[in-house]
Amino acid sequence: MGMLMTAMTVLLCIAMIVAAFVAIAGKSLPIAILSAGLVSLVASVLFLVLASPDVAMTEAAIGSGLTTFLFFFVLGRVRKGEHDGGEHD
Amino acid sequence: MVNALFIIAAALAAAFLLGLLKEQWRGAAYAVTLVALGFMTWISADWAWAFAMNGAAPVDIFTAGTEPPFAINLRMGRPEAVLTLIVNLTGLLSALAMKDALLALGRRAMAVLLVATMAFCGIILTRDIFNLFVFFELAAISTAGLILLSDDDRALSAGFKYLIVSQVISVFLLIGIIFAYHATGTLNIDGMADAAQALLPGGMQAFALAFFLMFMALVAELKPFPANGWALDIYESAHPAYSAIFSAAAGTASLYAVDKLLLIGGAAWLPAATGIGIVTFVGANLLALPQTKDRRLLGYSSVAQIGLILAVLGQRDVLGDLTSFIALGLLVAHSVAKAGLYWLSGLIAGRELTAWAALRGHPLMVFAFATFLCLLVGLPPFPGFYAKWELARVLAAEGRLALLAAILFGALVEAGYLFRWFGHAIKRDKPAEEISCAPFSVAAVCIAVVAGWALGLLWGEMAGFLFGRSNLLLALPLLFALAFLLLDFLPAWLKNTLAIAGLAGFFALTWTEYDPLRLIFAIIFTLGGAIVLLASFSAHGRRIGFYPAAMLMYAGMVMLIRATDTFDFFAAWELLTVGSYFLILRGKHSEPHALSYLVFSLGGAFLILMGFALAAGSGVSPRLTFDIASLSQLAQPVAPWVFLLLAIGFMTKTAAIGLHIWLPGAHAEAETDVSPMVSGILLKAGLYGLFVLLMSMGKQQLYGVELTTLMLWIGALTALLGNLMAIFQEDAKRLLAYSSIGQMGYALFGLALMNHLGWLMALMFVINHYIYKSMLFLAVGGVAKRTGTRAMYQMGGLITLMPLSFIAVLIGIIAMSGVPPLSGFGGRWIFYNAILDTDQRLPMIILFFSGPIAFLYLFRLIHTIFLGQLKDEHRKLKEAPFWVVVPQMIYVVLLLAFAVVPGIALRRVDEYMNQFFPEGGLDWSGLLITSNYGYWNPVAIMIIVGCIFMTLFGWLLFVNRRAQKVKQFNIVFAAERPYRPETTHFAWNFFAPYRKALGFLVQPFATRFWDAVTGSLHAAADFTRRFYTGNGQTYAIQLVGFVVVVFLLARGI
Amino acid sequence: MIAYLAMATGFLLILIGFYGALTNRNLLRMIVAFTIADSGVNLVIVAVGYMRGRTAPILDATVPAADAAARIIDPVPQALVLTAIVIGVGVTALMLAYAYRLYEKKRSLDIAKFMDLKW
Amino acid sequence: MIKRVSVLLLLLAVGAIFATLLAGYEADPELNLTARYYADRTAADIGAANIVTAIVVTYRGLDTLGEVTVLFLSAAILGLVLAQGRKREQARRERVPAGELLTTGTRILAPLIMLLGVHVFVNGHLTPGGGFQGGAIVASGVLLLLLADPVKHFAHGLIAAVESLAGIFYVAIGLLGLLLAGGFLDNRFLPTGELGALFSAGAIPLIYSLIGLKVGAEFSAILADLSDTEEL
Amino acid sequence: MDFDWMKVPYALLTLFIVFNFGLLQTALIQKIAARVGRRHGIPVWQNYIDLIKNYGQRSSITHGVMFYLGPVFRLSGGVGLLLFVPSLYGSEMFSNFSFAGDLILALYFVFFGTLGMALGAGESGHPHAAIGVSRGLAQVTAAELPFALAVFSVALQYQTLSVTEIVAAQQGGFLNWTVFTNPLAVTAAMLSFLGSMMRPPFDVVLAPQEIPIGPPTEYHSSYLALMQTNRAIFPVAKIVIYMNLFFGGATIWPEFFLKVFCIYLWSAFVGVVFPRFRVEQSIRWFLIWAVPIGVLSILIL
Repeated sequence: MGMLMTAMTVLLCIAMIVAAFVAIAGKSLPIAILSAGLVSLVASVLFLVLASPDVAMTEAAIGSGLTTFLFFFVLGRVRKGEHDGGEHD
Repeated sequence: MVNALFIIAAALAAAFLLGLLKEQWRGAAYAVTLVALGFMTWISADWAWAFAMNGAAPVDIFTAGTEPPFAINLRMGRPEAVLTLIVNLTGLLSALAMKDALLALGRRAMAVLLVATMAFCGIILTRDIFNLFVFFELAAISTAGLILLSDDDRALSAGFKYLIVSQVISVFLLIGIIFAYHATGTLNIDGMADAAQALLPGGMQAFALAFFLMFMALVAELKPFPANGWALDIYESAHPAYSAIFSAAAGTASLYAVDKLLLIGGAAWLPAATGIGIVTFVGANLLALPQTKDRRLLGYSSVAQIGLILAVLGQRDVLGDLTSFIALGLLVAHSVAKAGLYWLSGLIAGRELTAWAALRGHPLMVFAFATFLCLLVGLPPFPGFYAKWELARVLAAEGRLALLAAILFGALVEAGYLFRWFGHAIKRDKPAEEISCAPFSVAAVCIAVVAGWALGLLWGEMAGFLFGRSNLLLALPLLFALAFLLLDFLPAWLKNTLAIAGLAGFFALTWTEYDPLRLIFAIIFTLGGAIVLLASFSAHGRRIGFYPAAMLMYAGMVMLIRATDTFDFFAAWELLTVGSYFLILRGKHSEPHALSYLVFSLGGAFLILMGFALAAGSGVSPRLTFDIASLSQLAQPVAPWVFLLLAIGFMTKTAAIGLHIWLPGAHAEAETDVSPMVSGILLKAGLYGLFVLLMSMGKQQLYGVELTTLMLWIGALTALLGNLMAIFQEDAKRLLAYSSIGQMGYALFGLALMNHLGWLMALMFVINHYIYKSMLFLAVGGVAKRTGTRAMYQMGGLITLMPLSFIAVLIGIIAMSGVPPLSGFGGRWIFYNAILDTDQRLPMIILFFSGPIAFLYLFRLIHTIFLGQLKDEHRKLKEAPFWVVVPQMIYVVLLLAFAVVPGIALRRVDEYMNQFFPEGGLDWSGLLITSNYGYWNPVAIMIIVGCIFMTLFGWLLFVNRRAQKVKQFNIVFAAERPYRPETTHFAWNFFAPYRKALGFLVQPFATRFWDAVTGSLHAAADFTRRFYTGNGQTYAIQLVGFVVVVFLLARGI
Repeated sequence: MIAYLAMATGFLLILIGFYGALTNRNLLRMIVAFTIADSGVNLVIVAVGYMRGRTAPILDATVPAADAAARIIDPVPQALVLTAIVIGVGVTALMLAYAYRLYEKKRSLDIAKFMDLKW
Repeated sequence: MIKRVSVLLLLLAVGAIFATLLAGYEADPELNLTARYYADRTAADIGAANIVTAIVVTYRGLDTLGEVTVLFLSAAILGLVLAQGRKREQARRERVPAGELLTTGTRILAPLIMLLGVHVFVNGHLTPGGGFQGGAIVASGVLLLLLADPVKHFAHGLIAAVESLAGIFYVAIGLLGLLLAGGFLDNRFLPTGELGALFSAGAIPLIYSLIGLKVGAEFSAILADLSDTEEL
Repeated sequence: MDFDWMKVPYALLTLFIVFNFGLLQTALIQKIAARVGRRHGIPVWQNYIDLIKNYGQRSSITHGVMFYLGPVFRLSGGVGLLLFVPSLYGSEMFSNFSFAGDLILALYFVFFGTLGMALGAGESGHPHAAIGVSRGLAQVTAAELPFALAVFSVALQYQTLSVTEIVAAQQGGFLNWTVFTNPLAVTAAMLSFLGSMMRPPFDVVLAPQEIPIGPPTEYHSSYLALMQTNRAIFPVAKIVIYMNLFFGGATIWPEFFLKVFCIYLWSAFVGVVFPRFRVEQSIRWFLIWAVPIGVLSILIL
């Protein structure tokens, strides 16, 4: 049980970190947003592991769900600016 | 008293209620907002009143019916009441000031305003660290929202920058909170503080780090230099009424939050607070120097002030119970002033500092402006002054002189740019756009002004309660001066009469209370002032602003001689400085000169403050306020330092060489009747200070150097260089001004001789200089008024047109040059006798040299103006105005009287000085005055000279009785005919040979030095502020960098 | 162990988020990066409250009120995180709206384009 | 490049701080004072089975009120921000109506989703979840409606009214606690009932419901405002 | 030392003696100077003739009040200076009005005449007058400095400012004279003396050889007469101070005449030997040569 939990945790953590890297370094903004949402989603699973169902629910509903929607709402309005400020420094 | 929770509940309920109103019912929404803010303000005020008057006990407010630390609790105590009052009042008044913007944006904006105000109150009230975080987030978000009220569309980017930074801050705060919770098992601040006692000293690193993160997060909310670019953008671009909230309310709340947090950190973190605070104070003030935009300048100033208060909080370990008195004093002054200034800036169309010239013509607004500046700078009688005073005392007592010096330096820089700004407002061209007179905004400004003065009164009372002093603001002379503010609508002649009556009346009331030395100064300050004021009858109209300023100066001087303890002395010193600054500023071209006067004077004043503080700290007295006379109890090694600081401070006022560059411009550019006041009378304040200093401290040695000897040298050099510079002036008033420098050098020299006759000589100079310099300034001023120029070479031959002025100048220069039989000779005679008593011979030689040099410029003065060729355009000039001539004639009489019977003034002083120097006094037997070395009979001299003169005059009349006046050009002129008066009047560059021989001595070294100092300050500041690139990301990086640097520093220490 | 892992991941997320926010000049990317940092913070907070071998702080048949103290993990960090999440989303929404408006103004999402205010 | 390196260095230092925190962390063997109090007393005092809910709604109710206010602020400011440059009328015309499937699906799904949301917040004191989660779920229902019928004039007024009323009642209940029970937001002016029952834990279900409504309304307002923007 | 009416006739007597002596002395010196320059020179009574002529001239114009009063000031300065200093030591009769003040009075009264003259000349409206005044004042500031130093040195030496007491201290043989007891001070004073006698090389102020220039440019007739009177009295009055301070004073008139003449001769001697300085040159000269000696005399004491 302990081992399993730990292994799962490690996996979750790695997934989060990879997703986070994708989110900040990936070329495509939509993918970055989705990756950030993924980080949140994985985090909410981890919260369950950490015996925090309330937090897990909230993170899933608000952190990953609603926030991602908000991002896409705005992204849809400012499509042309997606690549602004890239590749400069 | 209403539960303080209702502040929060009311704000929220009202904010939510606004959502029910229709978008179009904006008036109603605005009314709801005002009512809610008013209600919140009333709750705070009610509590504040209860604490102040009824001595109520602090109340802990539990929520959820559970005791802390298990539920969030709030506290309403004395500081909370005052601070929430500041916040709510700022919110309410800002709501008034931004009425238009609120109505334009509708109910949402009003709701945000309500929540913002509530959030700041929450930050102050809560005792729970996480709750603090929530309120901070509320404050941050509502700030981002309220920035939008601005009509400046750059506000949007400022808001975004702020959001970026607040994200970073909140991450640090949350991490800090959770680890602190983990370490202490509680979120309650007091609980954490208790737990920390057990944890911190042992250095449990995790908790220390957690605290560090929380601390940095909250400090970051204080906009510490240099991690504060985002805040400045907000200050600059937000609606000014919101900037007022951001500066006053947000600053207040954040400071209190840090203060609460420091409870947890304990003594170990105080140095960090002080360090960050003082770096911020000095840095932000420096960066404000090259600023030309009003709101950004105010932003820098806000940052600086908050930094100062943070530094004060960091001194809690030594300030103890005084911390709240000082910090609160600085805070309320800052809040009221900054809010007021921001509201005021809302009335002004332009954003350049010079655009504030639009205030001119609105005396009330100018008064408000001046009030706010004085509040900010901490001038008496405002709270900042009391705070500064106590702070200096404690810091000096604890030996934290570097900190004190840094604070005073920062304050000086601040005063510099603030009053430069005031100078712009008073002197620059009025912009085309008038100020807007939105009644609500004006009301907000006026309330701030009233609040400022009320705070002055309140702090006076508090200081009285704490330290047993009488309330400064209620001092009779000051009240009298301030009364002229209310009477300013009266015509000038009426006010002038009142002023003269006031001065004379005050003297009549109090003259019995002075010892002979003080009596002389009192006479000069009051009766002397009254005589000079006679000249003011020549002014027409209402002369707005003149009388409050002038009477403030006189009030300061009167209070100065009446002061027996250091506090009263220093307060009076600052008052007279401010009054005279406003007075000097009235001159047509005096803007830069008034500024340099103020900066030098305040610099000097700060040195005096440091001197007093150092003295108090070394055990003369447990308080900074002590009897001046007890300075004599000071011992080595502190005494000479105290002496040095005080002496330099006073010598700034007497314009000793090196510190003199403010004087020529200030005296020359002042108005006709102001020049004699600032030259003839004001300079004596510095001499009075030196008298008091030397009377109580006597000779002091520093590293084997006799300090009075140093003063002797300074005096001699001042006399020489002042006189030398005077002879090269083309501007008559400047010539007189430089001459004043020289004369003060003589007086300084006399004082520094440290013997009976030296002091008597100084006193003689005090009297003489008052009389003849006032007279000469009036005469020259009258001439300048008629000719429309002060350049002497453009005048000439005015003797027949302005005979009375001529007589005044003639008598004046005879007296001043020391030629018998007039009174200047007495001074010289005493001088010679005095120096025979001392061993310092070299500086005397310099003084010998400067004596005849005075003769040069004096001759030039009378020759180039009154003698020689009359210019064509001056042929129809009239004598100077009647009321300008009247005091001159009084002075002529006085001079003659003083020349004949110097004993009327000097005899009693001579006796008085026996207590300091029993040796070497004068013998006054009959009309003969005898010293150890020589003798002098003024009456005989007068009679003999008079007889010889009249005899020869009679003889000449007899042999040459038919002399006829011929035309001006009827002169023998070596085979040429004179062509025009201009070419025939030898006047320009009169002493050219002298310049060739000794011109190298008058290179403007001092001016260049001070120019270099200010120039490099400006350059450094201008370079450093490029750091604020405007990029929000960079600001965030700077913030992280700031945290890291403090972390590294803290670890290093 | 899990707590350590989660906490380390949380810290790492914060750093990654900060790095993204401080180096990406695109406004939206900065905001995205901040949400990652927020997630990291939440993770750290929850991890701090975790206690090995205990259950969620909900009383039910398996966790009677009487011996709750020995059975449940610390509920306080969870309560805090709830608040933090909601605040985070509020701020994110606000930043997004700002980004939209800034874009509307300058037709660019490059933060270096918004330097009108400086010095 | 310099920027990246310097940011990296700075974050390295921050990382060092974090690492120290991590290294110094030891899980408590027992609940600390505060947590123990909650564990021991919640059931008796508050009557809520979900201790987190008890803390969120009651013990730390002021935080939650602030939290709700944060959302309120966000919604209000979002409205302000977007209202400033809004040219809504032109924007609306150009949108393409959603497909039939989505529209029909929404009609069935949206009420169900909202019902689920209500269930979540009404049971907040018993089970995981509560006002925020429920509110978010309600908002997602609204989102669905928005997606399905973007042209439809959205009931801003209704949302605002729900939001305001919920807020006012929330504050009012808080004040009732102050007046009738032990303090602001004390839930015990209503009977705490039996642990585990729906109508228990005093005012908690009421408050959490109000929070749910309010949060739902706020999220909806945010979404609605954003959806009213036009593509740039 | 109090006033009684008898002092008035006594003072007038002194004045009369000094006046005649001065007239003769200046003529004599001029004659000597002329002879040095291989010229014949004026007769010794020439000054009397000039004086009588000028007093008698009728062309009387004025440029104004100060112009009119200028010579009066000038002569008052000379007469006053003479009368404030005792002429003969030990003589009640010729102690003049020295009861009114001490050395300092004498020192500062020197300026009385200068100032009045300058003012009068200034009102004439003649630029050369102003130029002369400017030069004269500029030069006198530097020239007076060594003298002031010497006076101070002497006052320190004798610990008194009373002329009478200083003379008294020098009695009992010429070795007691200040010139031997304080040679540095006397050197400085004698260098300064050159500057105040309006003789070459320091006479650019008056510049008698060129076109009419200098302060008296516009003065003529009775004004000039008054000034000539002063030119007889003032140098003597000034020399009396030197004599009293440095050369033991005089107890009888012959001694008085001899000493005054010798001191005066000193300036004439230098004057015929050296060319004229420009003003800035003379200022530098005094500051470089005379002043350090004066400083030394004070410091060494």
